[in-house]
Amino acid sequence: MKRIRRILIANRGEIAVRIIRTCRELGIATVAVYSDADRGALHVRLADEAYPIGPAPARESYLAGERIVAVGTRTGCDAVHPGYGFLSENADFAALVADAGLAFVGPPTAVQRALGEKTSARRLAKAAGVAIAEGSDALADEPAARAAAERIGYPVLLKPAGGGGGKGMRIVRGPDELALAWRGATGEAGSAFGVAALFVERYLEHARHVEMQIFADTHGNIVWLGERDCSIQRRQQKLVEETPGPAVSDELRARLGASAVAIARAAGYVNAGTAEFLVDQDGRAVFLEMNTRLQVEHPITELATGLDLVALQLRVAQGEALPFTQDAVERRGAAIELRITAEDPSAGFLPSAGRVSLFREPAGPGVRVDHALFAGSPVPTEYDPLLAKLVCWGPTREVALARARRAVRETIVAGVPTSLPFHARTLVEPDFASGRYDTGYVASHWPPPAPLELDDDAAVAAGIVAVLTRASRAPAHGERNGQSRWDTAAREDALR
Amino acid sequence: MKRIRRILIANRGEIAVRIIRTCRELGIATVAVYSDADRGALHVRLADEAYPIGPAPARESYLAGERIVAVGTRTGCDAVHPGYGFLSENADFAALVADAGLAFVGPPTAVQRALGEKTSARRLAKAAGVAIAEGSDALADEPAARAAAERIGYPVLLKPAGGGGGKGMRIVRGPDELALAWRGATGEAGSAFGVAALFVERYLEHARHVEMQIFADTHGNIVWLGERDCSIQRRQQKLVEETPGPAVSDELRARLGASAVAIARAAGYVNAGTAEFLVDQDGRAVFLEMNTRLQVEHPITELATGLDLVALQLRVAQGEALPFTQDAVERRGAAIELRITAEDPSAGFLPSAGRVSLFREPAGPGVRVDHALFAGSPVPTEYDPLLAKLVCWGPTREVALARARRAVRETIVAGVPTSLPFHARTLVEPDFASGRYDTGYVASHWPPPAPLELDDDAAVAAGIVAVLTRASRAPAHGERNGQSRWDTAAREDALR
Amino acid sequence: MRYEVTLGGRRLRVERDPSGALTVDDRVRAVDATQIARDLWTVTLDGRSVEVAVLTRDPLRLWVSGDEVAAEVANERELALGGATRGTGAARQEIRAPMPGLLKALHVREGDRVERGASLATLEAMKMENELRAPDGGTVSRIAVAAGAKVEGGALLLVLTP
Amino acid sequence: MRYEVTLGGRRLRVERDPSGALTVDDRVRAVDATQIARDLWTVTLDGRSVEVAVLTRDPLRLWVSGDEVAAEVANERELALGGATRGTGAARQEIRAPMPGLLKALHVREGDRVERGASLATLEAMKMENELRAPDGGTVSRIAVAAGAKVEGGALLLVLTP
Repeated sequence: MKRIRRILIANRGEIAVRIIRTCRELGIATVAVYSDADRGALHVRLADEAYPIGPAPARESYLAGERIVAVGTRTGCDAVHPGYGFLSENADFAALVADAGLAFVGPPTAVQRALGEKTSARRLAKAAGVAIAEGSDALADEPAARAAAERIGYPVLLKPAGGGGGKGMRIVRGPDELALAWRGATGEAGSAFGVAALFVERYLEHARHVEMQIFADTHGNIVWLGERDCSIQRRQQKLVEETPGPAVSDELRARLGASAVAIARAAGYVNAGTAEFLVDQDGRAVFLEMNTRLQVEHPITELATGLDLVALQLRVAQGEALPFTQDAVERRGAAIELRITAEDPSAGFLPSAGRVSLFREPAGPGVRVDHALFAGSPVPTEYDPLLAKLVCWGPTREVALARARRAVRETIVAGVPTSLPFHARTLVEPDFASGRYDTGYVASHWPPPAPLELDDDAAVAAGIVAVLTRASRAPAHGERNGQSRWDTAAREDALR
Repeated sequence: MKRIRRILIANRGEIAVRIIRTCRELGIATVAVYSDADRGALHVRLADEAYPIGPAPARESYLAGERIVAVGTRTGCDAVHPGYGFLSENADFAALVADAGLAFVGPPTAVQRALGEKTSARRLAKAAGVAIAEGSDALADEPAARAAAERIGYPVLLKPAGGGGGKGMRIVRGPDELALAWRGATGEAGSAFGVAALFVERYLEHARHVEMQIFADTHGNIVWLGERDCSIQRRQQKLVEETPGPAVSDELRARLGASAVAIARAAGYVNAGTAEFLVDQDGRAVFLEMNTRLQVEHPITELATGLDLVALQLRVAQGEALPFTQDAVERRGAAIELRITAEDPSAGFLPSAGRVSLFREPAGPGVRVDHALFAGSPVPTEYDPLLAKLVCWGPTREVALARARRAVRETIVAGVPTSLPFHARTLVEPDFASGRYDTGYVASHWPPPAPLELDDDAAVAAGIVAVLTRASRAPAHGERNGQSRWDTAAREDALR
Repeated sequence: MRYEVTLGGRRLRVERDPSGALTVDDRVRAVDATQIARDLWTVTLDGRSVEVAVLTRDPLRLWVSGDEVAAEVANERELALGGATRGTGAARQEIRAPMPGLLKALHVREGDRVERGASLATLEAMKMENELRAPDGGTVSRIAVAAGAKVEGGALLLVLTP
Repeated sequence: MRYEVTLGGRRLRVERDPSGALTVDDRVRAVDATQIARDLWTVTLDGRSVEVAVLTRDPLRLWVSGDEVAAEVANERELALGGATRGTGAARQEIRAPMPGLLKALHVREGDRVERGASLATLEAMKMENELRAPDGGTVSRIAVAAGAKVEGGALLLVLTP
């Protein structure tokens, strides 16, 4: 393959910014695309060039594969990086890119098809000798689902066979819940992935979600880079990820690594991939699915290994061999990622939209923030609610957590409710702090039993700002003592 | 010694913020102090408590040792961290702290005195078997300086025997320059350190400034953590530091490490210290001085070793033994620090003052920014012009530099001229990029011979913003196309 | 002017006399409030500095000590009226759409009695189905929008009365 | 309205007709300028997006493509007058104190001829002695402040004429 000199980034938000950064370091020119909602977005401004592709709805912009490829062709790009989400696991898009003569930064189309459909991925893993969760093939209708659920035994998980990212999944605890779940999941799967097919899988109540990062080149080399425990989820959406997994022994890590490599080898895999497993309390692991793209939580693996996974993706995409062998992969310390999303943890993680009025980034030793935020940045309703990823490294898990606690305390995102209060409380919650958690953690620990305790001075300060904020007058920068605010507030209150 | 539970931070700016961060991670409560110029400063807001200590001039606030110790005593602190600059190398202050029953985070008073006066430090190093630059003892008057300079041979460096940080130094190239230099240096040394004593030292034209970080505990353990090349300086003020030093072999590194440890052992050193050396083109090293405090550029050592030097300082200050031996110190990859100062490189690095109107932080893989900036933060004239430190790590020097280039490109500091344009140009300058530089680099390479080349679109975009900025109307957030700006500009121009 | 501020489960009486002197819970406090940026304040209390950010205005949520707290403010008049407008507990609750979306389903009818936390409606937005729950127990006194309707952010969906 | 913009060593003619159409160096450009924050703009040129920040206003310095460039703008009237007010090169140069400080020494006298880069005065500020240098060659036509004086930021120190 030829050297990549100019690349189109078919994504938005923090991941587009993340990819631009590595491309700039490698001397690769970047072409961004943007919807009407993203005209002033950070990825647009940081790219070397940026072109509009359509209105805000994703279907008319970031999911409009032909338009995106047309920009790539017109601007002389030689490759396309899909990021995660959107078209990243869409084999038809990858084929479109390849047909236009551009390199797709990801696995070959055939591999995407084989692993993207989950029942096919399960068959492939089983043939490679990897244990899979008991489950069905794709199901024709609700009665078929009912039969499969009876065979496996409740609770089961009803899952879309296409797509990923936890969207459209339903836990079904008994026969009476099946009909509602079937309707809901079919609808969501159809609208999110355009493929409504579902299957069922045994649901493990007290399991951990542990995934293994692998990398394969076009020369037959495959390595694994370490696991990530992603059990802190709500609605199958990850909120926190960490490496090493608190419950992963060296033996289990090696086993997961070998399983992931076996699946990749069987599939003829190329580029970055992540094998997801469920691990039960006894350390038994079953394969769930393969994500054939860069993962949201890839930075914790970067901090632990010192590698740049996007740079590796680009090297592999231009035909280079992996520059190291399995033996040379060193993992150092511990890393944790907190997803700062536009969701309100005090209202069942309801997504929020609006405009970020203030963003104070944490910084200092061991802290990395991947984001596309700025004061004034809109939070559109059309896209994923992920705003920023706060990633902390430390020589031990204790230090990484201590850094995460102080970094969360430094961070301010105002304008929309965010997941930050969840992180502030979870980081000090004893079960989480000691690493005792599974995928049921959020359901059993959130909301926390006791409200936040403010010390006296903090309460008084907050009370004063509450009163000053009540005044509707536009705020004056640098104003001291809020003198005019008090007067405005008093005047307004007198008029009510 | 007893455990530190509450600490007073006798400093401001990025280093106060840096220290607060580690204290919070360790569960140590932080008490900040601030002058009237720093009421809204970041270190004030991030600390657990913050108290005013006086007016803006440092002599009445950050140098007012008794007031600072009084706050520490009143608020129940058990230790004082002095940061760098201000009172950090003032033995009288350290004595004051000790007399008040608080732990001073730094070496004992006696060690500070022995090493703080530079001619005494030179004698100590020589006695420990470490080569020193040819030079004099403290000089009584200008004729004495003239005699010493004649003996050593021009050029010589006229240096204050007290103080540090490169302030008050003068290069004297011949007898006719001595009188002016003597007067200037005496004045600056007197006003900066309160001690006017000077001495002369042979000036090496093509040498590198290489320093070695050491750490000593109260149990007799001393380790070295690696070198930093700080040759990119103007007026003896560092602008860029990196580790490993591009010209430092493993053999030289071990030699500098052993020399620094020998001096520390001879001095009975405790806590963090930095031995500064000049290294000539043949790899011969002479000891210059010992900085008995945390160094501005300590983060590059942190990125390379994975250690938190402030945490180590606090452990040592509460009597703990160093938690590792020399053999366990691992250095990984390369790190570079760029000092973003309020100085105008297009006007001979003239200091600037004002208010920061916009600060966009770089982020992403391998980037750490230590700063105390925010949109609206004042840049007072009273203090050091350091605004922020951009620190980049990579597995190799090439990657670290590539990250530094892209991070500088992402960074915006508006409102005051800064050193950023110097960094943008220097990072791509061939001699710097290939590591061929010495302390004469800035003088011989800045300003760059060719002006910045803008591509056509960049020039047009800048031209349009230049015209829109001409309009005096206050800017409207989110305004599209600057429509009303054009109209205002046209109206104002028509009236002129 | 006198205010009562509810912060999470805590109440403060804040009073400011015409001279500018400030009393909190009957104690005079030396207060210095400086606005750092649009939604960021630093408040100095008897020499100690506390940072407070305004996260959202309606409902009012503040950031202090690294965490979030909901706040309600009532002035003298409102207090005299029993705190009806900026209710302190047992007030009428308007359930509004937190963001634009499609109201997929209504799970209650007018007159229904609901417990705190009960699911009232399903709003589809950001490609997800979101359950809107009752912030407190009450009776559904009004339903303002039919299921299947597209709604704007902030649109009134239904009203609960105690 | 017609403007001439000098950017580093480069000149651009920017023209905007009453309809809003924009011509740069006689070429019509499709321009979309959006203000992101107080000193930050994004300009889209024929679909390509370029970010520009205003670093300082007087003198005008812009940030573009990750580096700094000095800019000068002259309007029609100024151009007709030979660009005297926002001078394009050979104009009168006022040397002002860039910040408050103590004028330690003056190294020139009225009538002295100086080269570009010559040291004119020493200003002590921020605990450092700072050399003020001639931005261009010229003759010292006026000295406004005596050595030893305390000066405010922006105070006129001396004037150079070509």
